[in-house]
Amino acid sequence: GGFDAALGAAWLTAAADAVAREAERLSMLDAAIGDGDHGTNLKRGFAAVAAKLAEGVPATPGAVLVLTGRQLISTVGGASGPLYGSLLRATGKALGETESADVAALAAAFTAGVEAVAKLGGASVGDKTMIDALSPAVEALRAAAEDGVPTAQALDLAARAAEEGAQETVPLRARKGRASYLGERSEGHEDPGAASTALLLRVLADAAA
Amino acid sequence: GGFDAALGAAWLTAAADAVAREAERLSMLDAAIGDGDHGTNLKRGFAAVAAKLAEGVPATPGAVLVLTGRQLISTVGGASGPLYGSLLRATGKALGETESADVAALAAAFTAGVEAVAKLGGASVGDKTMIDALSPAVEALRAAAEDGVPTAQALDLAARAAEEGAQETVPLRARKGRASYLGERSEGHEDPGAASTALLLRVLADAAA
Amino acid sequence: MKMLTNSPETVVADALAGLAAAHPGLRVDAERRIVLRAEPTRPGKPALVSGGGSGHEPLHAGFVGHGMLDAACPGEVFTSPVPDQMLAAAQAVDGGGGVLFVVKNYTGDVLNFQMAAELLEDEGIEARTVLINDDVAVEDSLYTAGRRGTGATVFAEKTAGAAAELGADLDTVARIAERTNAACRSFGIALGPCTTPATGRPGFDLGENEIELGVGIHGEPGRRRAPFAPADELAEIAVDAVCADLDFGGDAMVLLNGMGASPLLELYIVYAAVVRGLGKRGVRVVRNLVGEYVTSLDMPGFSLTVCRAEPDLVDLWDAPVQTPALRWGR
Amino acid sequence: MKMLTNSPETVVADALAGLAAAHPGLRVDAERRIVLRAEPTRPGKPALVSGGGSGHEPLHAGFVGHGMLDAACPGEVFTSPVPDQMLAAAQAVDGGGGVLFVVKNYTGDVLNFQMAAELLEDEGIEARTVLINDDVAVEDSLYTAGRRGTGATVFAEKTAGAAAELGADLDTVARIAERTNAACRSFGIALGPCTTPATGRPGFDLGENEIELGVGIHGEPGRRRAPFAPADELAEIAVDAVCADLDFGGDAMVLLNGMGASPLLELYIVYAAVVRGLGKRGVRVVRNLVGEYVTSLDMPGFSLTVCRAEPDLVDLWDAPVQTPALRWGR
Ligand SMILES: Nc1ncnc2c1ncn2[C@@H]1O[C@H](COP(=O)(O)OP(=O)(O)O)[C@@H](O)[C@H]1O
Ligand SMILES: Nc1ncnc2c1ncn2[C@@H]1O[C@H](COP(=O)(O)OP(=O)(O)O)[C@@H](O)[C@H]1O
Ligand SMILES: [Mg+2]
Ligand SMILES: [Mg+2]
Ligand SMILES: [Mg+2]
Ligand SMILES: [Mg+2]
Repeated sequence: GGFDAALGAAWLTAAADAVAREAERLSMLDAAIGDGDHGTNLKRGFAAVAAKLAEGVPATPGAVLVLTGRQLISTVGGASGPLYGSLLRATGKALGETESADVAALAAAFTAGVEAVAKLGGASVGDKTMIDALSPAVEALRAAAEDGVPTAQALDLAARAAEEGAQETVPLRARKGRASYLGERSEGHEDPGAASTALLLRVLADAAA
Repeated sequence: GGFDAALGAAWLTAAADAVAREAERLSMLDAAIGDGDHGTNLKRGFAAVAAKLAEGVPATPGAVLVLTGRQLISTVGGASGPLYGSLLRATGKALGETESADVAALAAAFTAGVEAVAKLGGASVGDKTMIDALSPAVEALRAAAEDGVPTAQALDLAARAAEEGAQETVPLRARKGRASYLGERSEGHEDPGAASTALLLRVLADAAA
Repeated sequence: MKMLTNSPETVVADALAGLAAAHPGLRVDAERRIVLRAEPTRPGKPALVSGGGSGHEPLHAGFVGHGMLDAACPGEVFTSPVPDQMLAAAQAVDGGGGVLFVVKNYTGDVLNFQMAAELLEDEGIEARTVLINDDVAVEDSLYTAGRRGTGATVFAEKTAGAAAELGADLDTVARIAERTNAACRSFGIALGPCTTPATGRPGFDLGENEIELGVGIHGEPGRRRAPFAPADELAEIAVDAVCADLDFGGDAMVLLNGMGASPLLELYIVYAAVVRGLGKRGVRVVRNLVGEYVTSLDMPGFSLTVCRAEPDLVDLWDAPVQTPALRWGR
Repeated sequence: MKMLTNSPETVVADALAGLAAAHPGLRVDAERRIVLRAEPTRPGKPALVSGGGSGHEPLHAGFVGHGMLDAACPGEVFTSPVPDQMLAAAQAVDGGGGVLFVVKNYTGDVLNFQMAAELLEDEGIEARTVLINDDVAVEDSLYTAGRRGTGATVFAEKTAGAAAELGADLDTVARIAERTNAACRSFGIALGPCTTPATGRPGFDLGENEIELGVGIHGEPGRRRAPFAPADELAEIAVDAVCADLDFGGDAMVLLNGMGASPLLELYIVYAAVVRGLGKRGVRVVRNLVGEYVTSLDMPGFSLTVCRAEPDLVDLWDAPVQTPALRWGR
């Protein structure tokens, strides 16, 4: 099957659980080079998303993501709220009215989402942000689409790329967000936003498996 | 020899050193059941006394003690400032114009001093205050006077009595001063004022030895 | 312990230099260690003088100014000032209307102010003393030094100061201070100790899960320990303690005071619960202060002071005041 | 860590309840998480709206009132508020004169306010944004998110708020805020970390003898560590940092800000050294605040903000203000 509203809802509901479970780890990553709230922020936001989806799931995957993005913007705050919110809203908008997106459609929409994040936050790959996980993930998805890989496997490849990208933020020096204030002292720590991106994409791959 | 101005000055100068040396111990005793400043208070006061005496020693032991008492009142603050100040001022006044006090005269004057402390602070023996060291000391001095014991030995007996009195404050429950707020939690600690009384009298005995 | 100090010996002198630089409305006599209003006492106005150990800022120097104190005598940290300071302050601010000493009931403060009052009498200046003793954590019995003075000091200095400003004579001003003190009850809770510059060590040890109930403002241990609890429960303990001791009737003025290290954010949380707790007991809060007014250096925790809102006391509370720490109506 | 809280999730809501109870001059909309003046905006007056993470009290809600902000949006602890709050606040206080967003330069605040400004435009309400970025500890370069906003916020909210009260239009008010920000430089030093209710753990670890130089106000580590030093030396480091970055000319206004747990007694000690340090550099302090204005929960330490005393800014500083945290001239 493709990426449809049910998969979207299953993903985001599972994401709420996963983020709650991993909130402490994400906050601790943030405490090392930021202000220690990343896990709490996402936990609050995804709990609100899950609550909203429990009231009723929109008909299309695009609408699910737009709703989620809006909900994140309205409840997360911090840097990650507008960024993740824009990611999902832009991805959802790009999905249009489709009932079920195949890998190619998903890759195209996700590209639009990541571009929205890059535009809003001004970060490039290597700045030690969520972009360092998002960007390889979207590339993996595009490559999977070209190779004709089925959805579940494609999402696993994307998650894997995000996980590697997150790991690769460890040695980097942050140039965006709060961690950039630390200069060279930001080196040696995983970026919390990249880590949460990897987590969210892993949950998506699991939901699709 | 009796208690003359030179002995008085020698005592109080040595007391400044001893109090400075023992300030931390006295403050730690005070931290346990009070506010942790007794050593600092006395250190400041006796340093001022020593400085004053370095400028010039009055002719009589009475004048030495009155000067010391005034200096303590002007520099110590807290409960112990007025109490030790009154002790020394009243003792000094009771010594009158004598050039050198024998044990009997000293015992009589010291009695007046301790009465001044009791009147000002309203404490009785057993209230866990400096009175618990002062009172046995003055009794020992009176007994020594009756027994015709020479000055140095009499002062040693007084110091010993004060030391015992201070030790005996350990199990007591405080009824005066800051330690009284603790109720039964004041039990099991030596009273800092009783401890400093024992110290001061030991220094006097040493000066006379 | 790291502190923003230069040496334990110079803490008070260094801080007085900063106080002088910060507040043009104050005159700081560094030599004699007294803090005065920049403007002289209006002839005939009774002068209010207070003082006590340092480490409780803004108390007392922060309350010197129009509508409150005429002078403050800062002692060493947590140590009563000496009679010389009180005498110098009283002489400096007496405007012929006599002097009221506002004294928190601690043995050291009481004895030193008593000596100062005696010396002042010799100078022919009329002096009254009012003792502040609002802390219900201490039994007022033969077995203690009596109840400690804490948050009621702010109320008494404010109402009596206003009365003096409005033309009341010394006896009347003293009576206002006494009535205010009698209308106040306080209770403090510490989540941890404070550390004096002199010792550099915490005044007491508390377990990870322990708090001190009925703590004093000098880092002295409280009357008993209790397990740590949420803010609402701690507020309820404090409300209960003060209300068990005095019937505040319908209306009250409240000071929810931070001890030094508790964030204002947290004080507001406690304050919300205090208002609810008082409300349950039929007490309506008509005036309030939430913030740090009677601190204990860097102690985390709070104290609650409730003052029965007798109408004339509320009017005096509302009267203009212009000091570093309280400012309104002018 | 023991805190005066009920649960991490309810910290802001519980504190807003206390804020509402404490300040009759404020209107707290708990539902929408905004704090407004009790009185509506005078028609035509540009409205000032600020906001940011909680944990910095009295910033921002403590600066809502006559002569300063019209509304504040408190976020979760150390977390930017969301656009919904900013939009609701702006709509509530717009009096037809447009809205000025005063935004501290942190990615989260910037992005959320940016979204709010876009939404506000859709509503047909004119909005300007002024970015506060006074913290010299951060290089303003391509390699950072730019300089952080800290103590200059108080100066900008005060001067721009006064200008708005005096009848200036939105562009003028925005320009005043920008000029004030440009005239300010800040530097912070922490003696220890702070602890957020959510994590319950200190934001960073410091050795017994270490301090953080150039610390931020969110418990984030500073730019570098240094050995602990006496207050006079720490003051000199801060004075040096701000003066190296901007020539303040002759006169300056100074905020010596406590981060949360440093006693006021200690802040005065630092302030005395700051005045001396500025004096050595030919800078005379003509206005000052010493106390807790932009805190970081329970962090021990201080930040120094120096603002060049351009004559019209000083006049605006002196203009009447009546808020929970600043009150004079009225
Ligand atoms: N300009 C940016 N572009 C992309 N991602 C960013 C940017 N700034 C911050 N981030 C991401 O946001 C994460 C921090 O999110 P969070 O802790 O929730 O917000 P805040 O920094 O406001 O506390 C960072 O780890 C980083 O991945
Ligand atoms: N009413 C009193 N009568 C006699 N001695 C007292 C009284 N109150 C306190 N003291 C003595 O003073 C000592 C404390 O002195 P100090 O710590 O210098 O003053 P403070 O209690 O004001 O901090 C106590 O240990 C006790 O011996
Ligand atoms: Mg964060
Ligand atoms: Mg003591
Ligand atoms: Mg003391
Ligand atoms: Mg944050």
